[in-house]
Amino acid sequence: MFEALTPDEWRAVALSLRVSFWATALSLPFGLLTAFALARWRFPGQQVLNGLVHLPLILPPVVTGYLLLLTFGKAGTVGAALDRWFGVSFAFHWTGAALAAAIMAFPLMVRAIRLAVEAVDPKLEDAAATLGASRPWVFATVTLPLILPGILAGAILAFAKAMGEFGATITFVSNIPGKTQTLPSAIYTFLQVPGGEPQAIRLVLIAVAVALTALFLSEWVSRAIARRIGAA
Amino acid sequence: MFEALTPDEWRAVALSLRVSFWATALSLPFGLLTAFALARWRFPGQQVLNGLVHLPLILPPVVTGYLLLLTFGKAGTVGAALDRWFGVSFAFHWTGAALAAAIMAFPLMVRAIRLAVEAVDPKLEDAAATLGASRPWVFATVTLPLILPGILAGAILAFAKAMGEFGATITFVSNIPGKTQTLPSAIYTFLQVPGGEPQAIRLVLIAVAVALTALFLSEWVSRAIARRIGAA
Amino acid sequence: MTLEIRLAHRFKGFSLDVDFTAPPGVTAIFGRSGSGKTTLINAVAGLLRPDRGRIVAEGRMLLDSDRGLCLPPHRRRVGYVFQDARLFPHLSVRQNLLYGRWFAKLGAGAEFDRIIDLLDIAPLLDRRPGALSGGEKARVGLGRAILSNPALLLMDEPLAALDEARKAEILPYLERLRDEVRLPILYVSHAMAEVARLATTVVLLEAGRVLASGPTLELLADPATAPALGLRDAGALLTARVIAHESDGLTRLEGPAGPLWLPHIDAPAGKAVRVRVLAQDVMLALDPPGAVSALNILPATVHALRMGEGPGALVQLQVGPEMLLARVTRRSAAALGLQPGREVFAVLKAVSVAQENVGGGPSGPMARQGPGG
Amino acid sequence: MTLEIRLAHRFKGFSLDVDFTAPPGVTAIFGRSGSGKTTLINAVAGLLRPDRGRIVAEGRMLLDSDRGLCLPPHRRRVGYVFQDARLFPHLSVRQNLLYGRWFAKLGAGAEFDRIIDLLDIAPLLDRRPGALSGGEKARVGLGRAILSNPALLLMDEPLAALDEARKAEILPYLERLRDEVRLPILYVSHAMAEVARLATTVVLLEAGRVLASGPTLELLADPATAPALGLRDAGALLTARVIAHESDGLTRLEGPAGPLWLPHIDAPAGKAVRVRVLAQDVMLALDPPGAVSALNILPATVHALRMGEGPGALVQLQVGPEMLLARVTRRSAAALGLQPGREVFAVLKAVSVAQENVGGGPSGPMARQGPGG
Amino acid sequence: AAASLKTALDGVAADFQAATGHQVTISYAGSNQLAKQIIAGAPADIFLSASTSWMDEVEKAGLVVPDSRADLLGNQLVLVAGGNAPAPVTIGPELDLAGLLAGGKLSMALVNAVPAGQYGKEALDTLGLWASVEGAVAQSENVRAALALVATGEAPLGIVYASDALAEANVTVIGTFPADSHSPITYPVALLTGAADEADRAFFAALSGDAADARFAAQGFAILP
Ligand SMILES: Nc1ncnc2c1ncn2[C@@H]1O[C@H](COP(=O)(O)OP(=O)(O)OP(=O)(O)O)[C@@H](O)[C@H]1O
Ligand SMILES: Nc1ncnc2c1ncn2[C@@H]1O[C@H](COP(=O)(O)OP(=O)(O)OP(=O)(O)O)[C@@H](O)[C@H]1O
Ligand SMILES: [Mg+2]
Ligand SMILES: [Mg+2]
Repeated sequence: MFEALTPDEWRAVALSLRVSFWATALSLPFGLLTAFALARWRFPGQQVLNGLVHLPLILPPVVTGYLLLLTFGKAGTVGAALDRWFGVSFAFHWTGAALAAAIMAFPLMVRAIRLAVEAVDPKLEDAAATLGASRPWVFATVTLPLILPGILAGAILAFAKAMGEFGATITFVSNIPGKTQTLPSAIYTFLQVPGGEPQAIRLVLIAVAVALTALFLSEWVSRAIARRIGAA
Repeated sequence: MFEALTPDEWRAVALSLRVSFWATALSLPFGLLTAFALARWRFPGQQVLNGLVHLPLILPPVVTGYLLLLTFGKAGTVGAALDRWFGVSFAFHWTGAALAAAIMAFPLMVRAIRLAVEAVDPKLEDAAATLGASRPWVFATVTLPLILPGILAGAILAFAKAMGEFGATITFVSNIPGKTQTLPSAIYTFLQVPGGEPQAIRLVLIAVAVALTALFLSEWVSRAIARRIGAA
Repeated sequence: MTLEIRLAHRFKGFSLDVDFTAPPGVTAIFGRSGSGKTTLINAVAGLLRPDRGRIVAEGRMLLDSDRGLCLPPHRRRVGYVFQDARLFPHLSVRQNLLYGRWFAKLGAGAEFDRIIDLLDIAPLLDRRPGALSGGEKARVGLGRAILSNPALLLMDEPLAALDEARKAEILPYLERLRDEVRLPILYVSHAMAEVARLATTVVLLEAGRVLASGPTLELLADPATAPALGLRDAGALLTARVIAHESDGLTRLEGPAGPLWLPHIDAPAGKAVRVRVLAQDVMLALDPPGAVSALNILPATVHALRMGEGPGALVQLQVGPEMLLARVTRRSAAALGLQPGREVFAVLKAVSVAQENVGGGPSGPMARQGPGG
Repeated sequence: MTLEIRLAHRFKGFSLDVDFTAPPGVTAIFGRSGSGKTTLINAVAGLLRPDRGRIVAEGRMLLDSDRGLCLPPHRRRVGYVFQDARLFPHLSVRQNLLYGRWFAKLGAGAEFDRIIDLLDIAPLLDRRPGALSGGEKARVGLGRAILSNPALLLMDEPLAALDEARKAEILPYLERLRDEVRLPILYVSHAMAEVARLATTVVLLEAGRVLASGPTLELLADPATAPALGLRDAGALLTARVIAHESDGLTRLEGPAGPLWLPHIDAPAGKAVRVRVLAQDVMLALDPPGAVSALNILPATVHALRMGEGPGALVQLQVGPEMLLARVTRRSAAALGLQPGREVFAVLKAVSVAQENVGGGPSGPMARQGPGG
Repeated sequence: AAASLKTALDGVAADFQAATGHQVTISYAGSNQLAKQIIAGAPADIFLSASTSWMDEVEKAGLVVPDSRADLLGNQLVLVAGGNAPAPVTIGPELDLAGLLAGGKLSMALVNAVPAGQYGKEALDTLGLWASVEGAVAQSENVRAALALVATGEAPLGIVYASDALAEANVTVIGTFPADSHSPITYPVALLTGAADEADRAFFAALSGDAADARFAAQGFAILP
């Protein structure tokens, strides 16, 4: 059971990593922006945005996947437009899996960053402004470093969630080995057949190892930051 | 499509609310404790605990559900023990659905609270101690109020997640109308049959309405707190 | 109540190593920025666990690292006025003030009203601390510590953010605490005037070490330590007893050094007070001056003379049984032929004795000068 | 550079309504705790947008609520020393200090080394601000603001957390900023000695209103406003020119009021300085006293007399063309028969003029007294 | 019972309830989940599985009442297409499936896990078509999701059960797989050892009654003797 990974398993691991990485990386800027908008600004429709962000958490994943299919699919309005204008296609492609994972993980990321933003003392930002830093610079040099623990927490939640996401992904982009078959899809497949458990467990252990590695890395970075800010 | 809810729908809504409420309420103390342990204490096995907490996020929900079934099911070691000693049974009961939801939502809750705990200035806790407050009192009168926004964020994430949880629940406690059929399970069932979509959409809208109500309530409370702490 | 403090602690780049005993009353911790004052006080409060140390407060062992004993902060019954106010942001000013009383199982009583009144914070009671001004925060922090009914008061520059008028109102109250409640106080301050008025004992810190420590009277009147405390603040303390309040607003005092006229002192006749006379406010004359505005002219004998590095000299004078310090230029010292044994007259203006330089004796009642001048 | 400030702002329970012009130099904002000093400065920095107002700094319009103009803080080029230091916790002390320079496109140059040296923070450069002592934080905050190359300096009690010795080192530097860089400074302080030494102009705030404002010299020498500024700090400023540094450490000055001997002043012969003489340090005599330790005896004429509510009186004296203020008891005033027109002698000890009471004239060079006394 | 049977089975249960007054509780989930739950001690009385293999598992665990197992229903495998009136095809070894796909995906349920996918793959293998389309197969979690991909135009063609295709307006059945191209599609049912009372047996019997047959047939299932 602990022999080396088969090529198929390798492909699933690599794909899962790729999907989770991009889902996390590309949703970070949006997550930051949304968290900021929710924590700091007041605008009409703020609560609508807030609700929207939480939606993937509330909806069963298959529903989210189905909605994604309707919007970002070949025939979907957004999907068609993206395909026509930018040549970006999500259908049956790993990018679609990344999109699904990103959307499923988005509420987790936004909440974590938002909590951190709300904890930042605006007086420090004021101080930076009097020293000549414009809004974007204040953000880059003061706010951003101060919310780093929150960003890290958000990113790791998103990454872990992306590693485990399955329902929305398989509904949206189906399960094509090597293209959209992530670890969870593979696990699911094994669980569906009698006697598939040992293989499923193998994959589960792999997924857990990968995600925990990322988690511990993030903890380590986060402590390093805390130590730096804390004292000495 | 917008006629009053059928008794079956009512039951699913009521059950979902009950499950989500108890999942959130009962996991709060554990969430608090875990968040505290991870943020403040240093003990051997801390990273193991940290990994364990994140596990439900990483694992595909069906795997979590299956593990729950093996552990807390009638035949499971823990489940059997609980049943024998305390008469508590999770198997195929709404309590099991609550347990599944709580476990799935736990990482989200812990992270939110932990971020808040890490943002508390220990100097304020020191001040409380010099004024005669023992550790538990410092916690109750200073730390707890200061992390309230984080607790609220954690609770609302957990509640929303519990409202949407499906994979682990249906795997663990099945889908028994009136007993373990939550809204997401009901939605799933409708999506499985030809022509079930309109009913599924109805239920989705109901679920969204319920969860968003909770979300907006929490936002409102959280702003009230922020206003109180902020100034005036 | 006596407080024995022996501490050793190392930070990267700084080490604290002190050993002194604070007798009852106010012990001033005096020292430059970064000399370890806050670190010392934190250790007494239990907020810092020093590498080694022993702290005993009137027999109560607060810390004994040899025996592994370290009382947690909440059982030390210290009232700590923090350098940064550290008000609880989630509580109203009133709740902040009553926080410690709750644990001491005391309610808002007459004491509460008195402190509110003294600190002039009644209009703030229902506000949150977030938007208070710097001085308002300091006052609330002071009130919170005092109201917690402590057995030992630790004050880290409690009055630094306050204006002179406010200080003049609060200082007599602290004197009363010291004398009536007999509350031992560790008092960190840069303002020598405050220290001289309040402190029974001064501990002079430098780079984590005790440079000098002893009774305030002696340290300030000692030409050897005075420069370290700041020449401007060098001065001696005269003890005296209030004799009478005269109709033109002056108070007549009588002390071992002779009679004194000072601006009105708010103490009943018969009470003992101590009067701080700054060295720079004492003028010396060989003959009793004639028609001058100075009311106090005391015959004195030069006891010691210490030439400064600059143009000045400190002259220690024997006035009756007490010592007085005068700061003059070296040129004047030469011109007047000052040397030990020389008989002179010390000339002292009544108004030179500033309001905060008259206080109740360490164990006597408080004395307060009236308003106006 | 002139600074025109007109502001109106309301908080619940407090309203600020001021209108004054700060001429070039240091303008001291003086007032009790809660009188609106920080609020005023925040509005100038752009951190508070007042309900109505207009702020013009040498033609640069910073705020004009009528025209809806409000320059954001980062474009106002103010250096703000905050009452709470507000250091960036995630940056090292060095990075904190260089933060503003980065935006001003200046690096760590000779200027940087000078400030580090002056503030004595070189050992702290690589530390994080979290565990600095109160005074260390204050010094870094001061350095950060000064190093940001501001066009206008706002200082909110910058020296409150510092010991006297440190203050005495930093004050001459601020004078130099004022005079050499000709940087306009709004300076909030409770310490009248600092204010008197640095400020060209004083604005006295009370409950959000300007109670008095004008040149420091006039306000401090005016028996009518002196009580509001604090009687202990009442005093007048004499202008004088350094004549010679004598061998016994004294400096001889010559001014319109007459010759003066003071402890060594660190200014070359010929330079103009101003000397603050505290009212309580001036003794009056009808005849020139004989053998006394006081070196300065100036013939004067009583110009005005103001009886206080208590036992004291303020006497305004004409000394040559300048005014001096003396504080005496009413009893002495009566005994000496003081009344306008009366000829007297003002007796002034050289050492009474404390180090921080001699400073460069508002537009002259700085003057510093040497160490020792 | 398998989730795909919900519509019909709910009707059967309602009829039964109306006739006997006995309350029927049906838990719909994936056959694999149900089987595992039953093995883990679920208080189930009757198991209606969408796959024979999971029924085998339950039987192996000794939870099936001997001789109660029966094949209740059957189904057909069809090729569906989206879009407007696609031309019907005949499914046989000569079918140019890859050509029909024209670069698009062939939507199926998981070919290794979900019965519909397994039957589909088997059929394509038998017909010698699997190799030509293997790379173009998009596998979904279940038949409904596979159908949705065709219905939304994401995939041009899909292989699903006839019962599922029936109700979806946006797809057209363009061909039915020959019954001999795959093992028979059966929905086995069995009484479980936990079943105690008469009512359980009564409902078990009702499942193969005429009224039930009508309901199942209306949903496109084949009634097996
Ligand atoms: N945001 C605010 N909301 C309500 N009141 C405020 C706010 N900010 C300041 N105040 C009040 O306005 C008054 C003036 O405050 P300010 O900070 O300007 O005082 P200050 O003169 O700087 O006093 P200090 O010397 O104590 O620092 C105070 O009573 C303060 O409580
Ligand atoms: N946690 C710490 N880690 C490292 N150094 C520290 C720590 N806490 C204090 N120090 C250093 O120890 C020295 C003494 O600090 P302390 O706060 O006791 O000074 P202080 O006498 O209170 O000064 P101030 O008058 O400026 O408040 C300072 O140089 C300070 O930087
Ligand atoms: Mg300190
Ligand atoms: Mg202020």
